[in-house]
Amino acid sequence: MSQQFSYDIAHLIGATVLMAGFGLLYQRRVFAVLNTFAFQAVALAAAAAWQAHVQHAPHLYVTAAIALLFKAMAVPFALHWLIEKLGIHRTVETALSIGWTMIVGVALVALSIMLVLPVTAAASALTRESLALAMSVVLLGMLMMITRRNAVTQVVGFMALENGLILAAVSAKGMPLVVEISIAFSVLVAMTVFGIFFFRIRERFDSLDVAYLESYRGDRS
Amino acid sequence: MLIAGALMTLPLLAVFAILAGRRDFSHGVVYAGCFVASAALLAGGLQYLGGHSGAPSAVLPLGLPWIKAHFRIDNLTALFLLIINLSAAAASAFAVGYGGHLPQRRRVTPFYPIFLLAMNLVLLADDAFTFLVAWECMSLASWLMVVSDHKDAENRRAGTVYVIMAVFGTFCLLPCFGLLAGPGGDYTFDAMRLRELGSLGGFLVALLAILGTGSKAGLVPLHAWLPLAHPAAPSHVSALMSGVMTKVALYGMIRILLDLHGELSWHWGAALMLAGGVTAVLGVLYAVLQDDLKKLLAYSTVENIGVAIIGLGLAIAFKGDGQKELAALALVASLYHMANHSVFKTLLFLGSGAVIAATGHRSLGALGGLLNRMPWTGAAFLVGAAAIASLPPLNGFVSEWLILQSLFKGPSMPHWAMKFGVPVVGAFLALAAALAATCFVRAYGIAFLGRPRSDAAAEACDVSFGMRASMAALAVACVVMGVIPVTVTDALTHVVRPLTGIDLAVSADLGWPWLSPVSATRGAYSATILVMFGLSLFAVAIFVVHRLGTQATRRADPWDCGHPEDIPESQYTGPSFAQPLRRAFGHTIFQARESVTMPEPGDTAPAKHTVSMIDPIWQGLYVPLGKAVDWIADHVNKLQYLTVRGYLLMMFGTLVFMLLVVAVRQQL
Amino acid sequence: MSLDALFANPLLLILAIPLASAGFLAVLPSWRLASWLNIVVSGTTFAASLTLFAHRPAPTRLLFIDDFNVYLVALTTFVGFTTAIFSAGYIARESAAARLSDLHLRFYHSMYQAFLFTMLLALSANNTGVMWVAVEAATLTTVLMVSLYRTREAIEAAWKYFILCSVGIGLALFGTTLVYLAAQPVMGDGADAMAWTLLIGQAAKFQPDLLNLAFVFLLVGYGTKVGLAPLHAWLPDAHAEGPTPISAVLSGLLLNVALYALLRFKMLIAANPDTLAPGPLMVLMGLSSLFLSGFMLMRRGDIKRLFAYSSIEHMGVMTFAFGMGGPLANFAGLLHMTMHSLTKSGIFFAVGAITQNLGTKRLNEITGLTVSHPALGWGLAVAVLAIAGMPPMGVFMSEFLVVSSTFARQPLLAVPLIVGLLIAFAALATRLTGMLFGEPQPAQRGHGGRTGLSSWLAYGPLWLHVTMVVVAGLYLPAPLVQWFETVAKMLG
Amino acid sequence: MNAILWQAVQILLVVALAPLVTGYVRWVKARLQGRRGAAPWQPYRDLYRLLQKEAVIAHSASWIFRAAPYVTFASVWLAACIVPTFTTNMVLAPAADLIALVALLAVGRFWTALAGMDVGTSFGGLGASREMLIASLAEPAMLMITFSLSLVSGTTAPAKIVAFVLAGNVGIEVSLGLALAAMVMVAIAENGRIPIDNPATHLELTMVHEAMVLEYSGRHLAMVEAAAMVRLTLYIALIATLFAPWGIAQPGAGAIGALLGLAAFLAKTFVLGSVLALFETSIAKMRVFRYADFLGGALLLGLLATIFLYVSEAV
Repeated sequence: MSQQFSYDIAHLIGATVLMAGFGLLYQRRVFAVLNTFAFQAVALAAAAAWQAHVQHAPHLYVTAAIALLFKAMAVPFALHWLIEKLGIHRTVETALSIGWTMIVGVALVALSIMLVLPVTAAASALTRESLALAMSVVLLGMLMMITRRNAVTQVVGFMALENGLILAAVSAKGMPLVVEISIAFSVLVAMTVFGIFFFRIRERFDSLDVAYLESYRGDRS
Repeated sequence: MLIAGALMTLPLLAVFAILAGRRDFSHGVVYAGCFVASAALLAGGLQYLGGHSGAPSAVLPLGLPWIKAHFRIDNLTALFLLIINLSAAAASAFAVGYGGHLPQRRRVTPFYPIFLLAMNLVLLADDAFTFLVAWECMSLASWLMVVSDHKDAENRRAGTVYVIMAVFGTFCLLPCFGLLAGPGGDYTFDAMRLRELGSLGGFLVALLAILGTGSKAGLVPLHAWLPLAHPAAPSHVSALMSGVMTKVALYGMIRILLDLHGELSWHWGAALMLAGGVTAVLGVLYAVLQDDLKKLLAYSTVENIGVAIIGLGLAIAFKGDGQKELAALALVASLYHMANHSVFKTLLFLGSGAVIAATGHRSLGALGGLLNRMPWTGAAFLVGAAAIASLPPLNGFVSEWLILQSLFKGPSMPHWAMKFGVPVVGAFLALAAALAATCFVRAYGIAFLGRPRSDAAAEACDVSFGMRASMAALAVACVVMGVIPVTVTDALTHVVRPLTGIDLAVSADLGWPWLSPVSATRGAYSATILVMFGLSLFAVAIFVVHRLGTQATRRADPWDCGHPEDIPESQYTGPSFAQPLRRAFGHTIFQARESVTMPEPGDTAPAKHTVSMIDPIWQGLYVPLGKAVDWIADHVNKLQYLTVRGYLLMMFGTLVFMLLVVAVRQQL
Repeated sequence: MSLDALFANPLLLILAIPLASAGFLAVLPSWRLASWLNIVVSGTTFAASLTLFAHRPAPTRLLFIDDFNVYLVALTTFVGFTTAIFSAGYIARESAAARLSDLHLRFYHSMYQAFLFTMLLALSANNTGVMWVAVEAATLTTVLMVSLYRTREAIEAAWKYFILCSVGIGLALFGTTLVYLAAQPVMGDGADAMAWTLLIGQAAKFQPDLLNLAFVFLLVGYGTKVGLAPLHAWLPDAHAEGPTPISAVLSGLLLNVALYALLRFKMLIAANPDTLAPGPLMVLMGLSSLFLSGFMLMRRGDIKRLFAYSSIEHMGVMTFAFGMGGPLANFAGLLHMTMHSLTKSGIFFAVGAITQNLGTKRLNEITGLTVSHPALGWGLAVAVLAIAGMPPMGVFMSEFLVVSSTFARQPLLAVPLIVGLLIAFAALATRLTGMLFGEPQPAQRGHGGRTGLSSWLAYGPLWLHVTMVVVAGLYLPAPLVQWFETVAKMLG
Repeated sequence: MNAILWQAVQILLVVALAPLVTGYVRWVKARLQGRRGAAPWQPYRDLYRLLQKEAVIAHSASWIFRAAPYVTFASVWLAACIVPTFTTNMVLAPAADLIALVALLAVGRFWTALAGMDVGTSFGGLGASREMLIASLAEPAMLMITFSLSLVSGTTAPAKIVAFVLAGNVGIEVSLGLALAAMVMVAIAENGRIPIDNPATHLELTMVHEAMVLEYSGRHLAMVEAAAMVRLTLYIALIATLFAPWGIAQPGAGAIGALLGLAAFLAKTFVLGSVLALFETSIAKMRVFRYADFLGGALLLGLLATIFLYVSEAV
């Protein structure tokens, strides 16, 4: 197939991931957030798989698999279970109104495109486009962590951020496997650590709202 | 080499002091060792003051690896070695009898040798790094001795203010040397002498040098720490801090401004001169109103530093104007005053130490009548007081005379700033000298004369031989330096020659005993002849009186206008003595206010007279500064208490900001 | 790999020892034995690292040693060793006070070695990816140690630490990817495009715009771990709430490692002529850290937070120095890294002893140390004066170089630097006076003084570090100077 | 040779003339107040009588109390020997210039003040404190006068100034006038005359100098009185020499010149003495705390004198 075609597909999938990122910002209910996140992970898996196909880099299939199984299924289920078990109330508490969040998100996308534009020579168009998309996803993930109050939504924001990272990694031509492994590794550990945390927090508090944790905030002198 | 050996022994003494501090004899041993070492350094200074060319230097593989540590002894260094180690030797000898009995002696003895070592190294250093290391060690060692009596919160506060001001000084000298060394970073003094500073560079170097060394010397308004810190230390240390460390600071000022700095414009001379004048007057005004003997001495140090700096400023102004001869004269005068002040201020602080040792009191209000009980200390202190009051034939007057002589030539400069500035500074200087006399009449009269104001003072008896001997030696030095001034000025001309490039004729066309700088027609002064003449007149007077009149003498109660009061409280006290001056000067400068509360008629309670004064510089400069810092700190401190989201927001903001920066710079 | 390979390459040995012992200590039941074993193992690691000076192994795909990391490796293993010694005494007290269960202690020792391993890996990695993994792993291990005490404050600190550093590390990964993207067209696909030894040679040909972009992400990412304001928030709490030996290695080593990573990338940027100068951004971060910590120091009531903020201050000074660049400033920055980690870990040894002796972390409850515990008090005095930049200690030398050289080049930049340093010093001096002098506290809550072995364990490392810092301030050994100078050149 | 001779004459002259000058001023004052008054040579008798009386010393007094009168007298005498009165050709004249003169007088004051505080009575302290206040303003004023004179004549040595003025290099100058005014005010203050102090009073609250020496008696008192008399003569001579040097013999002028100079000096002295007496009788003493204003005025006049020189230079 032609270079152009493969590029369009990659672009399309990348755009889907980004849209999912916006979707995360848009949701008002925690479960919906989880579903959107799962969708984003699926799209990510697709992107990885497509890159594997295009670059003839079989190891990227592993990444795709990880993304699909772990992020698209395991994590959402785990969080789902946590919410059920700990009886977290189901609405997203926003620090910044959804409308504004969207506007800021758009601005961030514009910024990342502006940043990537000068990158022309040598770097293939493929890299450039997906780079812009990946950076936008990263920034949107961070934006979500900032503008959402629940611990769960923060975790999801963090994951979305990492999705952006993976998107960048997979679209980087021939980047060694070590990186994907490390990401999977880190995400895994991240989850376990979160789990431990929630567990401890459960011991102490009835809610997962971070605000409870921050009641002390160090050194009151 | 004598000097090297002496410097080696000092740190060993410190180690010994730490190890053997528990044994009481150890303190005596350490101070004796310090005495020997400083005597050796004194000899070394004498040996090199000859003024023969080719100053000996040494390089040790220490400090900055590619610079190493350079040491050098030129005439200036040799002179200050002399000044410093004379007082240091006296103070150490005094401390042999004194330092062992202090309550916190173990917190003083180990740092004392380090202090001496550091001060000497500052003089010997020939590169910026070594200089600053020694400079800062000097501050730290003295700081630790200031807080040695640490249970007293006042001392702790004094120590904190002191060390912060000291570091402020260092942080002024650091960039100053940075500019002198240039971006290449060649920190040796030789390289600095060769460097061409631009106009801005020259300006900054001069400014920073004056701030840095001035803050250590006690130049108003950077003097705030001095009257707090100097009295807080034990007296033999106060003596060194006031008498010696301030001279080290002035050495630094001379070294940078007149030696390292290529050419300095006369403006700086004018500025220094005015600053010195203000410092002198303010310092002595503070001093004359103090009731604490050591605080009084510390403030008088501020005054004398001001006087010395007037001379220095004049020298710089003349030099900038190309009038080398007058520059040399002013510089000689300034150096002479530094030497004098280190001698008599050390003497006076040691005297105060003796008083404290004998009575346990520092406040004038608890002293009195000590001359009859401590004749040696009293006599020595009297010499010191007369010298610092710049009375002939003692040394204080010689330097004042020289400074006035060079000041009177100031209007010969073409700049109107000098033409008008010089008379004003002259008035300041004269006022300062006269007030100094008042200040020490008051101090001596109330502490040593009259009747004792406390039992401790009544039972006081004179101190041990060593302490008396060291004070006596300094008193003799005051007299000698006053009576044969020409010998001293001859030595000083060696020092001045390389700095001003001219050989000053201090006794022009009149010969040895006549001090008549530049030319005899300017006016001359010969302490030698005055002393002989005056002594003979004194003898004649006594002889005649005893021949014509009766010798009969009777001891009786004081007459006191017919109604003598036998309670010592009826005497004039410090505050009452200062009252006229307080009304004349203090009302505006210190907002001194007096309030009298009279009891109701029939009420037997005593009437109360209270005086309130505020320190204008502390209130006007330091307090607002502290408030500003506190305000900022309070607001910055809120960042400690944000939520995790808040911190994430800060991160995110930083990231976006930097991305924007990159985006913008890429577009450009 | 086979054993002879291990001994052929000391680097492998240095990495293998902590890794293996991490596993072994995890299963060792007796914490007492574990604490001693911990000392022995760290000691052998240190000894092994010394062999690097003798002969330098050739760089492999994964690991390499050059002038820059050789002394950092040695420093890390050394401080790791002394901290292990201190920790033995500290742990004994803690379990005596029943603040830590045996299980926790076992976990603690194993994590300690794992932490050392990750840091050594990060330092010696010849691959940007591996380095990133190592730093991430270091974060995770320390998170677990910070939360060791399970108190509410500890958990909040760990939570803060984890969230902020994970985000930061994520950004750092993005930066790493960007660098790979910049290199890939030149170096071709695969691991070559991530090997320092190969990258540095070709850096001139890389895609400059991508490098610029990458550096921003790396600065924010690794900068978070360095603790530069305003990314610093995790640092004070993590230092304050974890066990004190961990605070010592956090301040003394982990921050250095993060800064090392940042500087490696700066070398690439510096080697490429077309990139925007990274200096201004670093200078900006440095100054902001300096000022923030300077004012924060004035308001601290908790001794461990106090010195945590002082770490931020010094990281700011280093970043400033490297941002200024040039042989003098870079030399100063490298020297400052070394001196700071020695001094600051020493200070935390003292702090640990103080908190245990007096049973409090509140500054206003710590007074008269020179009276009640002379050895401890004076040791603390020297260490704090050193960290405040007083001669004849080593930090003074580096601050002297930074300030003077900066002022000679950019007077306007030096002014805020000086003001910041002065404010920080004023705050520290005030606190120090309060701690050393005045009436000592009646030792009712704490264990009071120490005697015999326990005092050696507690004060020995402190005085060792203090002595080294004083000596270094007066005399720097020639090889160290030579390494610094070569690295300073590479940093541009 | 002459120089030594004239110096010897000067030494004797000042000490011999001093009591007469004081007595003369008192006599004129008495006359102006309509009293007959004591004869001008009365002070000689007083001094001699005091010498015959035994000296009473308080128990608490130290050796300073006994030494002070002699030191004071010697220092004032020494100062007086150096001011050229009838000739500038004196061997010791160069040993001290005006600055040194001011300092020599300060020595006397220093000791007197200490002696005043030595016994430990309230009056002694009161006197010393006020005396030092006056001095701390009068001395700077005196130095500023010296400054302006040295600016005019380029020297601080009185002999040289006289020579310079006699050579006719100076016309009438504003600054010299100001300097003279300042000088007179200083002289009044330093000699404790009305309006600053009243030499005749023993009313406690107003006295300054008398309060310091209240405890003295016998030969010590005689010394103190003598010192005061010599100081008055000295100041009169100083004003006469610096501001009206006419008639003073220069080096080279022989015995005749010297005698003429002597006559001129005597004339000037008695004129000035009469003026002083007239001045004192015509005004009232001022309050203690207005001294500062009075002498501050003198100081400012001295400063103005120097500043005005530039104006006269400029034109």
